[in-house]
Amino acid sequence: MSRRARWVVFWLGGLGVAVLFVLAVLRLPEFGGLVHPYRDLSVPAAMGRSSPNVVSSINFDQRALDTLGEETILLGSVVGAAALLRPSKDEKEQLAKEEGRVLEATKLLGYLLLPVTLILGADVVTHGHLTPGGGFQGGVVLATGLHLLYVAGSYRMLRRLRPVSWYEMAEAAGAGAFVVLGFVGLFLAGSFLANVLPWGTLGDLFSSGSVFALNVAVGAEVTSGVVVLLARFLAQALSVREVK
Amino acid sequence: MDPSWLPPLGIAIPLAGACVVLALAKFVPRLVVDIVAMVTAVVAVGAMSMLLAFTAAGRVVTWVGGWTPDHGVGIVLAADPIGAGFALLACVLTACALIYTWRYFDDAEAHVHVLILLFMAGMVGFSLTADLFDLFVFLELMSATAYALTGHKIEEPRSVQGGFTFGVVTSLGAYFSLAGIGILYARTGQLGMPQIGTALAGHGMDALVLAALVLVLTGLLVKAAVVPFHFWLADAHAVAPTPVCVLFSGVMAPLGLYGVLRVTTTVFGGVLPAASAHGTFVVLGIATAVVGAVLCLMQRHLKRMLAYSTIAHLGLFLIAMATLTASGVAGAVVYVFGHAGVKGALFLMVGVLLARKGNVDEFALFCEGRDERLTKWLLPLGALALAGLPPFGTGLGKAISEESTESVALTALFVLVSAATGGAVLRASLRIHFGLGPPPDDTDRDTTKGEGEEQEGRFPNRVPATMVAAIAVLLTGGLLVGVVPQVAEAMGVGAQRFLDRNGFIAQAMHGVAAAPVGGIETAWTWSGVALGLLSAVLAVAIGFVGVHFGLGRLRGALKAPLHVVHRLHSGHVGDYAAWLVLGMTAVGALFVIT
Amino acid sequence: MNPLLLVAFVLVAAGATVVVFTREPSRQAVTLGVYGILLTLLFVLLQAPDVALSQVAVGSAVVPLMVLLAVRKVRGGKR
Amino acid sequence: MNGWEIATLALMVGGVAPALVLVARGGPVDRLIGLELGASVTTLTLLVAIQGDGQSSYLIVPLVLVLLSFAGTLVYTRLLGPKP
Amino acid sequence: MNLLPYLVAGWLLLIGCFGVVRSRDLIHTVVCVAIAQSGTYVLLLGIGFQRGASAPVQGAPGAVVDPVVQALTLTDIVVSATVTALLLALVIQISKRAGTVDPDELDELRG
Repeated sequence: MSRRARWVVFWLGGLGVAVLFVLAVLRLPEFGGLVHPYRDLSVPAAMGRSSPNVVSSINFDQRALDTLGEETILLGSVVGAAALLRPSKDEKEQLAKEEGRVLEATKLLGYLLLPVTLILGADVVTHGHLTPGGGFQGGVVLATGLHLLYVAGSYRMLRRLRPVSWYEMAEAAGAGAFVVLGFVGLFLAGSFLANVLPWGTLGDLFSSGSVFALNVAVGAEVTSGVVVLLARFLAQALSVREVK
Repeated sequence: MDPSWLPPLGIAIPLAGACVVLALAKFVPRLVVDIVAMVTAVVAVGAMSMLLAFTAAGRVVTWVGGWTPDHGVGIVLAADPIGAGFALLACVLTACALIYTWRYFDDAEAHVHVLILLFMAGMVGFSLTADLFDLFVFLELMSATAYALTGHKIEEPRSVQGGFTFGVVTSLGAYFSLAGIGILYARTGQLGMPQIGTALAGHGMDALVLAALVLVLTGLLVKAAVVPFHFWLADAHAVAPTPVCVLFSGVMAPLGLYGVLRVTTTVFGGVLPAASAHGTFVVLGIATAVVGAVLCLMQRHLKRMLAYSTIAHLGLFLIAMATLTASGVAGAVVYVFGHAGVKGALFLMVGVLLARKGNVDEFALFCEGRDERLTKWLLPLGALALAGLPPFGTGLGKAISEESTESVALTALFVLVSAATGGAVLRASLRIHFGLGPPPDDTDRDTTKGEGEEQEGRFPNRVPATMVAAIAVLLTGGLLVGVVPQVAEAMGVGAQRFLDRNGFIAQAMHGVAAAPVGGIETAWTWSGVALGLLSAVLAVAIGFVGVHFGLGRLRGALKAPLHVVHRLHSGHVGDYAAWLVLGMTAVGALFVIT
Repeated sequence: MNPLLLVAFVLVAAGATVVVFTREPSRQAVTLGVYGILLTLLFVLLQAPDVALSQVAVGSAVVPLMVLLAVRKVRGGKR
Repeated sequence: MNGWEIATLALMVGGVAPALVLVARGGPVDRLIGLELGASVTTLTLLVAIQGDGQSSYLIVPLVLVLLSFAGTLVYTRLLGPKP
Repeated sequence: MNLLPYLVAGWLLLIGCFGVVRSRDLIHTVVCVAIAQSGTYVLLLGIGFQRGASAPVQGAPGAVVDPVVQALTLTDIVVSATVTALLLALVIQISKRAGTVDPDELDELRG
């Protein structure tokens, strides 16, 4: 289609969708209103199972199947992106001799922040059921922290400290642990992904039952998944070369 | 065992298998990977067969995580015979694709197995869930793995390009769906389909419900490749690895229609006038069937030809579903099952041609297939089955669907469209295997050629037994759907349960056992057999005429309009996004005026 | 409506517009980074710290890193 | 509106909005200045807003923002420069 | 004024589509898809907001905003990041194979 025709199609459609959307929005409940029926059900349900962070309780207990699906999307995308970014038949990995120089001060700061970031990430994962955060957020922070090695140091060092195939296994193990916990619920309580671990006291680290365990499993999966993902992107941009 | 275990198991088994494959991939030989994946698929087939058997007595309702309806939270899975049937279909086709894959990918790529298993988990979850947000999650799971599978042949420019267009269009559609789900949540404060359905029925129809309907349907219509959301399908199907095409055409696209029907009946059934849904879907279905059939006839790239024939058939399924009667839905589902077997077998046969000749172009392969023993006879047979030759499942499904429309014009459309798709494939087969007609004229530049596809595997001497087995299983499956009367009978019962909205809500929410339903007429009728034969004869006629007149001359007569149609299918992602937006407006307008 | 939220919503809408109208991808990556931060601010004001945390985690380093690596690879291929 | 809210508003209008303007023009490296400004002002804004709300558990957000925006800045400076 | 959050959400969805239609570079297209998706975050969180309520964390004494939409948005963000990664991976391969990332120059698939 010509550029002109494309715009005609888009503007006609966009106008219609905009009108429809505005008409719908006029009938939505007022922004900031008091009526939230699902909330009124899910907050007591979370409190009943000692999960102070209701969002985590919904993610890993009340609607755990959604999160299983979400983590599977992550797993599938990482595997898929890794497959798409594999070196093709006419390419191979080749490390460049020279890398960009990094200022000493940047390097130092990077190395100082590396442990801080890792600790913070671990904290976000393990306290997911108590405070804002959880497996996904913490996992991404952990993976990003690991890549400070690249941005502050060198790509070679990162590669030495990051055997990708181990991370692929860890990713599979994390996702597998989620499924296994689901099976545990099925066999012990007769219901897939049932919260079977002891609920404990509200506010304790080991409380809210499976939510904690699932958070850790997701944390492991996300950390290794993002590491694998970034590893493939880094390899493509920095070391995969066409073989003449 | 409690039947309510089975729906979550259908999702969990492939996930577990995928994790095992991924964890082992680096350490074990390729054979182990193949066996683990195969065992997973077979176990899933077993579980879903049991589920289908249990659904004969009613629906199997599972509250995941032990949250019962009195908590008011939690996700409910509800399997009725049609949902379980789709889940089983997904598992069976996955098993066939895995058999075919056994010798197909030369380089040991366990990634493919992991992705196919995750894709299966997504399809099973999509068929069984009765929660709207969960539907979105599984839709995304199907999509994300599908993009990666489509673009898997990274050495080929077309492959990655098709995967990209597919990805962008489907993602945009899914986000509109999510926006619709959000709007429904704002109105009702619920996410489960039965709960939303109940809450909406109390409010009545207004602009908000209409907008939510259009938005939610967008993502599903994109999956179902309904005109004008269909552009991505041919691009993706033409380039995806052959075993993956079987899954895409056989079950993923029809699942989009299943989602459309599920949402329209269960969620919006209480507020949307049946006439409005019927009118809209018939119009969309007719447009889809006609566009698919015309473009199918014009293709020379065999996989694209099959892809457009899928679009044409999707249009026919939609017309049958639009009746919103038990016989229409049952007919559509039987048609889907038969079509999955036949179309899957056809894709695999084209895959065999690709493996042996390194080419899927109708013109370039002229006379090249004279010595092919396998495809020489099976490909024409498959083409006739595609046209609806009794006693294939396609013929039975077509017959039930035609009767359900109660319209002469629509019946004629069914006959013509199915004959056109069968005729196009037959024409290609006559040229390739029998060398009939003059050598085709190769000057047209409007369509994609089938040359330059990467050769998938190399088997100069003999086609591996696993590949032949996969083809045989699929073709026999397509036949059995039509021959074994229990299949259609079960879907007849299933269709009544599917449309029994109040029963669905009562069972999912309050555990009320399903009321027994009688069967509906799903057996072969004389008129059905006659119309099936008519389609087959027409297909043969189209095939022979096509061989002799060729695309060149036919095209010459219709040059200007066909050129426009071809230019619309430009492979440009911006065009497709623009059409997506226009399509939403069109669907909204159709709902208003009908 | 609370003026804080009002400003935050307007900023997000403006930010998205700027990102879309920035044609050159490496410039767009930087703009995308700011857009992520604007979303974070909005989410905190909407009392959604969990979501804000997710947005920070994804939007401030991982996604821009992927975009920039893709840009680098694509530009490198052209040379 | 109390003092905290006025301060938050002032930071948003006087700090975040200009950062958006900065990031909307110029070459990639010019825009980076806008990003830097945006990240630091937003951190400050978040701290003030959270203080005003009295929700100490939210403080994890600016904390993570500081650490990751530092990592992000390193990413940009490393990858936006000329190719080695 | 109370419609602003929803209108912003709709604006983000449509401006993202606009960007996809207008794009001359596939990386730009991918980013625009992500922008369109951010419209759904804003819509969902806007729906769940309640004036004067606090986040659903720590057994807050007063009213809390709707936690369900926040859980949905979290899923949405994960989807966004992963889809972006997949699409970018495809763009990298397109640029290698076709030598361009301008959609106007990619005409392998047509008809």
